[in-house]
Amino acid sequence: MANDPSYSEAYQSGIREEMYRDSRIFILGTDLQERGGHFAQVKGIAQEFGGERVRDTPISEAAMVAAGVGAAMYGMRPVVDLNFMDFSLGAMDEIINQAAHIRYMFNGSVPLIIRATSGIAAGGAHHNNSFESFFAHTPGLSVAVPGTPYDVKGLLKTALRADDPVVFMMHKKLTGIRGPIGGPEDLVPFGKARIAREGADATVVSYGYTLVTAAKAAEVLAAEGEQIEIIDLRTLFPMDMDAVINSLKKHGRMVVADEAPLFASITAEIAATASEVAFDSLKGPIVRVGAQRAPLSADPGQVDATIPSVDDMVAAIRKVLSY
Amino acid sequence: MANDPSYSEAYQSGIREEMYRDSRIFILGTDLQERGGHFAQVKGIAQEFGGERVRDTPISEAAMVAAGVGAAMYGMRPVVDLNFMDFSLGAMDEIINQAAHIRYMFNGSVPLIIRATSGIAAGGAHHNNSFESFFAHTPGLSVAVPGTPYDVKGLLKTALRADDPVVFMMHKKLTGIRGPIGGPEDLVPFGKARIAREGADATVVSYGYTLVTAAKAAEVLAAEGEQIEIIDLRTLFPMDMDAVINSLKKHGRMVVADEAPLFASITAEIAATASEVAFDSLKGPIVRVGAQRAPLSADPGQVDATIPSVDDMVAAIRKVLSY
Amino acid sequence: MGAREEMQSMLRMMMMIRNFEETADRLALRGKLSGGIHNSSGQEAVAVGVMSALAPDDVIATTHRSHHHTLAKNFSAREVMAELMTKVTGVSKGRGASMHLGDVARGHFGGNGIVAAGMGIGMGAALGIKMAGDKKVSVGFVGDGGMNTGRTWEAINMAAIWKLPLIVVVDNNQYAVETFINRVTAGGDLAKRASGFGLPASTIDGQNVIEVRDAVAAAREYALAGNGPTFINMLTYRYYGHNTGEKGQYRTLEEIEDWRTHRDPIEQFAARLFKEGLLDQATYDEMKVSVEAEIQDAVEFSENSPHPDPSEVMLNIDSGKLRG
Amino acid sequence: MGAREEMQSMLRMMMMIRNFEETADRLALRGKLSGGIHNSSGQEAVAVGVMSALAPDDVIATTHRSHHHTLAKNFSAREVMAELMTKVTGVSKGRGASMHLGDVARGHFGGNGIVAAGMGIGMGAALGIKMAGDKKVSVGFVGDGGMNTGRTWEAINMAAIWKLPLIVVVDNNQYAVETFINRVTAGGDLAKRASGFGLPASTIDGQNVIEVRDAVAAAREYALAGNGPTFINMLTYRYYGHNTGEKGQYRTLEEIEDWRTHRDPIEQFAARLFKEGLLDQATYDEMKVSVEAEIQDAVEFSENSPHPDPSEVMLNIDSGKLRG
Ligand SMILES: Cc1ncc(C[n+]2csc(CCOP(=O)(O)OP(=O)(O)O)c2C)c(N)n1
Ligand SMILES: Cc1ncc(C[n+]2csc(CCOP(=O)(O)OP(=O)(O)O)c2C)c(N)n1
Ligand SMILES: [Mg+2]
Ligand SMILES: [Mg+2]
Repeated sequence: MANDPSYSEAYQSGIREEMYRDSRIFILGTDLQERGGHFAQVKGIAQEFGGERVRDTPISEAAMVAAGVGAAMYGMRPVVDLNFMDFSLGAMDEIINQAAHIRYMFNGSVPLIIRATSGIAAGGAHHNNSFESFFAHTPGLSVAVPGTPYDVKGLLKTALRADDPVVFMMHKKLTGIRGPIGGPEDLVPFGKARIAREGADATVVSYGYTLVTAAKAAEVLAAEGEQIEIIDLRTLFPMDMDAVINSLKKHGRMVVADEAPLFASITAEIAATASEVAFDSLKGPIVRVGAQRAPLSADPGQVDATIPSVDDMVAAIRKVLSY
Repeated sequence: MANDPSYSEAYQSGIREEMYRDSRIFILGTDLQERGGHFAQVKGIAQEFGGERVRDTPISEAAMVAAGVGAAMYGMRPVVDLNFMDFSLGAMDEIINQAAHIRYMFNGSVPLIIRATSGIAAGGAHHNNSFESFFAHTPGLSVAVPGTPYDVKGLLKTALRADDPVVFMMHKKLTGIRGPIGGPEDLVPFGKARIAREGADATVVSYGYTLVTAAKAAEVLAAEGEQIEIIDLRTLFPMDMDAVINSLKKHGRMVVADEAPLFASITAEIAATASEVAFDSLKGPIVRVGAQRAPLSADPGQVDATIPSVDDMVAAIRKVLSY
Repeated sequence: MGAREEMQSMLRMMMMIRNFEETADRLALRGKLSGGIHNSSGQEAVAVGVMSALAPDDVIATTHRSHHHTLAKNFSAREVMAELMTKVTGVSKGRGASMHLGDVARGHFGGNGIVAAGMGIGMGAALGIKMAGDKKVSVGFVGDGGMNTGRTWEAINMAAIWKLPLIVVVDNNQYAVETFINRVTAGGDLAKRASGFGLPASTIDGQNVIEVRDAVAAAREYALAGNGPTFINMLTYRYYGHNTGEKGQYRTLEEIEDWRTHRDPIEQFAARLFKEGLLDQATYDEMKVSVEAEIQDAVEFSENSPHPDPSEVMLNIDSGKLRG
Repeated sequence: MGAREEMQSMLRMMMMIRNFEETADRLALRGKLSGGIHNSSGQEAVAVGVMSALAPDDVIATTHRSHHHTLAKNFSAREVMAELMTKVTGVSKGRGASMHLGDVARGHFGGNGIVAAGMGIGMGAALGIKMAGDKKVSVGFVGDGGMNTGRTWEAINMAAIWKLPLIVVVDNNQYAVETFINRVTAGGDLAKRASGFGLPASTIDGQNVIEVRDAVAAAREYALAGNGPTFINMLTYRYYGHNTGEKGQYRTLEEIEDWRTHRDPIEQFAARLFKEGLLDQATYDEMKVSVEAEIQDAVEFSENSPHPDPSEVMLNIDSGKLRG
């Protein structure tokens, strides 16, 4: 484990292999060349491929994405790296109205990846928005949310070999986690969830850092003899509802969790659809876990109070176990 | 009815009365002065209040909202009129990161209204996005979706007398509908749904133009002796879940409908929360009705095929009636 | 193509666009189109001048007012008219209507419902051209209204620092809906504004098709030589309202009449060709007739074409390669 | 206040900011703050010069690098340091940390995590001032990096057409993280870029606190007379990395040393005051001691202050008037 690549290194590995494989792939964003991006996600890549294929941009998010859209339409395979997903707010038209809609109208493909780090950590309200539901709601976009180094690399490869705009969200607090990664041809498909932990008594459906919280909660409950299954969605759209439903059908008890503000988050989609499709399997209502409806404070104690804790998760699971 | 004010005239009436009452209120946006906005929403207002209080702007959505945010912090009460809600994509940072978060951090209020027309009609993919779930998801924002002239005026007044950023979404296809409106002090509170039609057999929860579709469906079913209740949410955040739950508890049969792409739409929030809170009252799963996951075609036949029809609505209601 | 043929074909294209627009507007008023249109009558020299300087596989990306650009880029009147009626035979297979004409395979990266968004895409196409090492240019059209949209300057700056083969064409008809440019645009001449972003910038007569063509040809050479983008502000005028049926009071009838009478791009160009002996009355009359026939044919073709199948709304949203 | 007192108090403020920043950075490296900071050492003359020209109730809105602006606007070292530790006694009650210092009631419309967003808010404040008929100005700070963000030019254009009492101050330290301004900013002098948007624009020495003060004072007069906004590009330099701990290779140690040795705003100003007889050694030494004491007190105060109560995260999100 200690020698395994980190989540960021998994990204480097994936992008490096793919850039060798396909000369149309290039990256653009702020501070990529020397710094390697704000999360070291492309550390060393500019040194290997040069400044044409790893382009440092001005702070112009709209133009960055527009550059990606136009270049993708022309036949290149750009990766626009926004560093923080929050900065996508400056390019929302380019992502939602343009990238996502072009194929439908103009019959050209837009093989574009918009990568950014997301999720809740330090830094305050402007750097800790959760936009998963925005992008997953938008027709024409796919959304990847890798939870392990393996999936970072494997999902990236899949995205780079498809012909569609993909929003690729990596979690801040996973930046340093380590784990095995696949080789050059180990692709991870979109829309196929992963069973992160098997268990027969109840299921937690989640993604990103919340998987860590869920795993800790599962450990707590394991000590009490409860076997909790954890599903890592890996992509939010397409979403592997079959995996969710299959797990639910085993026991009829489900928690859906992430750290976005709860109201109208992606957890609502999962809970609503699962409740509708597998109604008869439910022992009791699906319980949702998410963040409070508050901008994110910069104070660490307040951050912890805003997003779900292990205790919150344990309580939610206990609730479904109580049915 | 024919002499009643239209939905747009209701807005004019509300804004006019409030501008007389409070000299801090002013409006800015493109093409407001002569054209009266793209939906005649402020027709005649510039003539009455002058060019300082009805300001024609350049096509600079980010600056428009930033102007509103800064002026609101300073103590004014700006209404930023984006004409089409789609254009909010150019001002997403100003709306989400700035307007919504400022009070939390800097302890100043932001009495700002962002008005735009929304919903599905003609015009193609760039003018027919449904962003209700984006704004309702964002801590710090409230979202009004008036379905009648009365509510346009009454909700506008409430928003103009509060101290918070409000996204005010009016539906394109309701622009010309007519109905009674209230007087200068008839305010409609946020977070209080309206029973648009009473009925004891099943409930449709909706808002905006979909209320019209639901009403037609209810007529179809009334002919078969089924009494369908229709709840008009009026605001999406705060949301009147009590009204939803109370109605659901009467019969245990509920449809939630709008015309946004279904996946991760606001209907998911309603269905998920109602399923969780009122699980024991459910006769069967809550059924959601929404648009297909496709950018909007400009072709009228394809538009109709993308959003819920009366038939779709009837089928969904029949389904819950069948439990 | 000899000079005579080239000049005549430019003239004919302008005449065709004018006839197309006026016909389409009439059809829209009679409810025969899928919604209204943004009529470009008066701005023909911009479109035809630009395209005359481009190679067929150069790329364009444009705005909500793009019939003239699209026709000048050799999309047929049939397929453009059919698109306005949202027929499957249309440029965008009926999904786009007036604002969303485009076909990536033919180097038309789309009209746009969003002011200035097309210009950004044009910049991206220029980046694509550069990365691919191709000898082409990309033209990004933008209106005077789009000069106040921030993304415009982001894109221009990016093109300038990266020396992208981009030509920014301001189809400057001086109004954005009801709003006269000087009411909302500080600093006077747009070329001066642009030059602060480090690229050659000029303001030219957008009613003079030859001046337009020559300016774009020079910019194209400049770009192909690796020097980067050029900004050309083309002064022009729209004769009709912003969209079908609009009759605003924001400008005087005299102003419109003045442009129509003294600065009409087609009349000016025809007069010049007559004077230079490159056109005779018979040819001119013939052109009118053939243009009229072409547009009537386009209308008929479009009316006889089917709408896209409503059941196909879920097709071609994505490549399918990422489906679960 | 006499000239001597005014000059000395400006000098002392710069010294205090320097000490504050270096102390805070050390604390951050030792994990004593809530995250890292954006150190403004080297840029003190910009902050102090600007604030010296403003009235106490003028408004400012700024960026992620705003300790110096905030301290110069007379927020105490205690409350700024406490905010860096996210303590309830901080400027933003512990919710903001380094990037989000602000207090609307005191005319500080906030630091900002988003490049150039603060400048837009400053423009809006200027609109508010104008609509209210008040005799004040608003200063919008923005970095050189923010010169390529589209919203910057939207805001400047809007201020110019509406003649808003806005002063745009570019706190131009020539780098945006690792990126040297000329690598990403076309067209050379930013004042030239700005002047294309129709407002007076100049580039000045941001290391000279008097030059800064005088330029802002002139802009303020100009704005109060109803003439509208001014753009002032202030050349300055940051001595430390973009954020705590960063040691990039993107600039040479010689370059940093050169600015520190030859263009340090504090040393230059102190030397000038000595030369003009407005400062003597004893006073200067005393200042150093009192600044050190002030910062040490601020650290102690902050360390002894409590964090905000975690249970209060749901308070003051909105006015409550729209609750259901
Ligand atoms: C971002 C955005 N804001 C507003 C609009 C509404 N709108 C459509 S066209 C138009 C005017 C555009 O003016 P200009 O760029 O000069 O082009 P013209 O119509 O004159 O060809 C406006 C404001 C829009 N489509 N997009
Ligand atoms: C819209 C946006 N894009 C990117 C960032 C990441 N970022 C934070 S500071 C910074 C550099 C800013 O440079 P400049 O404006 O010159 O300010 P300085 O740090 O030099 O004070 C960047 C790119 C951001 N905060 N906001
Ligand atoms: Mg125009
Ligand atoms: Mg800088």
